[in-house]
Amino acid sequence: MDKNIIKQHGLSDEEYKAILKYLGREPNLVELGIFSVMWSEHCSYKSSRVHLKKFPTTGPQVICGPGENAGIVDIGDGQAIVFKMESHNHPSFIEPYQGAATGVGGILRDVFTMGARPIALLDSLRFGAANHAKTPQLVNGVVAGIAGYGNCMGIPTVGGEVYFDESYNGNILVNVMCVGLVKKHQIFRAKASGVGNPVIYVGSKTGRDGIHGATMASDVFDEGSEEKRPTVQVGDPFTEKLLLEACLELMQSAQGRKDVVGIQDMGAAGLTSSSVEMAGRGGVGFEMDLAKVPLRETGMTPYEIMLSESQERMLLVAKKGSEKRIKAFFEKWDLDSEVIGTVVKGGQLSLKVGDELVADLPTIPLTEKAPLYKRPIKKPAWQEKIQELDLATIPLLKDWQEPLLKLLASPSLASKQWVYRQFDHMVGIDTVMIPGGDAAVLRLKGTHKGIAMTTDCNSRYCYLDPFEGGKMAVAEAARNLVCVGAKPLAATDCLNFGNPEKPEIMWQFEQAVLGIAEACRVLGTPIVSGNVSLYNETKGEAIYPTPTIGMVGLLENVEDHCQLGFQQEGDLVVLLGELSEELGGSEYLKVIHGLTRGLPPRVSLDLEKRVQQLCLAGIHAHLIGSAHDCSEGGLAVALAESCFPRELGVEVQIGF
Amino acid sequence: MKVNVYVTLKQGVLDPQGKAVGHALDTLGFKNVANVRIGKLIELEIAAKNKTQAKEEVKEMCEKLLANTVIESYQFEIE
Amino acid sequence: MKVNVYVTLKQGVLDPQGKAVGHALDTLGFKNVANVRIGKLIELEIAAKNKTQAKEEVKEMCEKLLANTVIESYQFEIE
Amino acid sequence: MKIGIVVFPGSNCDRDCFHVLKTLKQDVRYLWHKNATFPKMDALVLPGGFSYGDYLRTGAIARFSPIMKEVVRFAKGGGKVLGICNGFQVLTETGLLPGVLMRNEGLKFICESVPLEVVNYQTPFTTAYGARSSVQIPIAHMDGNYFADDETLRRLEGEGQVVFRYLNNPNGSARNIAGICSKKGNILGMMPHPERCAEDVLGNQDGRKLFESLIG
Repeated sequence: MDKNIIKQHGLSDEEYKAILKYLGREPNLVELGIFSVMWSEHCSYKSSRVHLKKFPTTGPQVICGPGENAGIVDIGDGQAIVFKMESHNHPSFIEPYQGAATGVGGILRDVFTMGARPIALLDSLRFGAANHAKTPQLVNGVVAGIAGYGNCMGIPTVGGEVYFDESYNGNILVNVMCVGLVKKHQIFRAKASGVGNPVIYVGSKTGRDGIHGATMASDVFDEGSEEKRPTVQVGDPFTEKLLLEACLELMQSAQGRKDVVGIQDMGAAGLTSSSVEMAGRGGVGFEMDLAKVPLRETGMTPYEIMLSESQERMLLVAKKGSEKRIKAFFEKWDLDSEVIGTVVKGGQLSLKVGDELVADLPTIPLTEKAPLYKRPIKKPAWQEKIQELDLATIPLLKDWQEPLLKLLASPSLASKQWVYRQFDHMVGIDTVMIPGGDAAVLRLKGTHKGIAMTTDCNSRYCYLDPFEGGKMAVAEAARNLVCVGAKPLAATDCLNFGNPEKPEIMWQFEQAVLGIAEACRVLGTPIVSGNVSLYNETKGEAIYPTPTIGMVGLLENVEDHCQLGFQQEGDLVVLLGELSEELGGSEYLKVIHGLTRGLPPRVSLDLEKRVQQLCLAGIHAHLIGSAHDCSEGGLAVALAESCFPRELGVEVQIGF
Repeated sequence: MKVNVYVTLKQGVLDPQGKAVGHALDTLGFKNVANVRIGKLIELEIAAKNKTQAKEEVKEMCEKLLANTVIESYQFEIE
Repeated sequence: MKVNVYVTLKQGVLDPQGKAVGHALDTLGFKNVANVRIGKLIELEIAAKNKTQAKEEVKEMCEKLLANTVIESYQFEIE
Repeated sequence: MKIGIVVFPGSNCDRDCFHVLKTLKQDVRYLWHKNATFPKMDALVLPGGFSYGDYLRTGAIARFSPIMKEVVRFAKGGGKVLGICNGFQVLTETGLLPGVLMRNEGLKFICESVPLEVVNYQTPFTTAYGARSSVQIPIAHMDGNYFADDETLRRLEGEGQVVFRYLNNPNGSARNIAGICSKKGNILGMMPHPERCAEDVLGNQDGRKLFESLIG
């Protein structure tokens, strides 16, 4: 195999040698393509897997942890919550509308492939500086894409966050989270089994969309990225709505539960990752005939069919003999469904076109035995320097009115109503607390319960101290859920970092993971799913480390939900927890003095837990009328934000 | 001068609208229709010294705003 | 036979999209542009015995589905 | 009361209307768009959503679903038909109600609760409001900009066919029209979503009275 074809596929020399060992021969182009996407950073997590093991992932409430398409948490009365977060950073920079839209489409499929009906979407967005030339066009495209897809699907987009910082000028972040609801006995897994069972392709036809989307996600952005425009994936929310309804009707029917053995969505690396992963999990092999795959374009090669990332497609393994019954569900919704292969003994994926064999690969080396790297780690030389902050050098302002107004008007802190007004956040008529509060709250029809959800991360803190920043992201997510009256249950994550081949970036990654792990342990919120997005870097400069945390909480009685705004005159305003002089990495320093320096606030997890428990108890005892966490902008901004909803004022004595 | 700009999706790019309209025409009994693609027609008037200068400007408008050159291509006529 | 259908808003019907595009072009520095109108270009292929029969069918398609004759007018070319 | 909710591919608010009518103890069922006929019904609901992805024009394709011939016959025969958001758009495409819903003036999708005036409280859908009153009902649409020629607008106003009006116009609709009914009053099309404010837990019940009027 020619040297630079291998390089073009993003495979290192050692990786290619390993392929030769596993195959016992040279791979052909189709096989090389399959190895390259399965061993890409995006699919194999080869640089991060060794660290992800440090997360706590179990607990009495956890039904399914990392490793499946989404995490599942038990909420009692035979119901469970399915949720996950995914990133679509690179495609959204190239084509903002379609990049963001297909990000929504992908995360929705990860949830309903497990049998759950998606009930909410959240989006965590990070753009460059508001006055950067490209920012307005990227913001309009991404917001319109999320609205276009989510609204058409009829899934409410109920929360999230939008930040602006020059660190993202060349590499925006689009993290999308989906939450679904399922009855515990209707959960489906992505595991194939039963030799002779049919492998069924359902959904849209296959085209040449986004070929190498998976490896592209692992590519560094540089000047050439404008030209290196792979055919970006284009989403069709209408077809996905049909796919959602058809799949749920099948999976929720008594016969369907017996017929369907395993199901997985075709995400990054399309037919390749879904077939290889399902077969690998079940310890079986797949024999597939690519001539049977429904195609949208003529003359597609096996290579293109296997690597295409056309959207709105699922792969299903069913019981032998149930093919007709299953096809009827998809015909009702005018969707393609074709038997394209069968489950076979052994662990080989063998691909044919008619009866010509075009690829024959072992599945285990593509999944479990994918390369695992312990990348070199080195604390950055500049870390100490940026942590230095001598408050004496910061001029003490005489007038505090002006800076507070400037903070409240700064792009990251200002109201995001202009964004979430474009999202249908009420369809489904479950949204009890609409966007704008600390967390979204949805009621669960037929029960008294409520589900709260939020996404959080302060990437400036993570840049200044990744360990404390990681702890803070988890603590803040839990705090937001508690402020609306919910008990935090479990978390998902989207770990957005720079180039893992640089020791400084791996140091940031390891420290953040350690911080997140410790906070999850102490606060009792295990990580049940997640995603890693690396190579977020432009011209050698990495973004701030951004480990976004998505968290879900439970309200036993949704009537106990708590608002952010002050309720009535005469109420007392109480500060729970300690106020210490921690200005490091604060919004004040950045917006008013243009400084990004100092150590971020230290979270004492034990104190955090007790403050949260006290706040939750106060809310449930109806002693607390409203609650709001102090985050960016500190106490002053938190007090201001609490005044807005009911246009009330507040008088505060600052003790010293 | 009157200008007509035609913005269409590039070949190979999925056209969900075209797919849906094609399906609808079929169910309405127009069985002999294929390959339906939906694009944009932008009509505008431009004051320019001569046709070549107008052509230059319209081209620049398409590149900068009227077409998303990642997934769309454009043509235009100047009367 | 290749068919191009042009669906445009009738005169006098408000065109918010045209207005917005006109405004955007202005802010980008194209000061000599006026009267921007946004319409649809529908491309399709039709198998018909001859041009007149094709014309008949395309006209019917426009009347029935492709244009909302309350606010839109249509033209088409058959190559 | 037997109420049928028509489900097109892409309808989203069918489940929401079903839930609200169930809480009002009604005999409600879904009617799949591919069925050319449906059992005897007292009223029909065309729900909100993105039928056929809103491709080409909102409601343009749904109008040709097999069930629509029967829906038109039912409506012309005096049967009560409620079209909400996308449902209103389908009713205008079929000609059961005049005018067109065009792209919002601001070109963006808008989802928020807006103040409306109940202009005609004598239709089968608004008797429970009892008087000319203002209510707060959510809207969620990209194409809610109602348009009709002046002659039609004059007729709608003159014949009392304007049922709901925006108090501060969010999308550019002519005469601030948010909802209109047919001459006989048995067909109502409205862009706001009454099913989104019909239960106490959601903190606003202004939409409940519309369903209470319907089931009479």
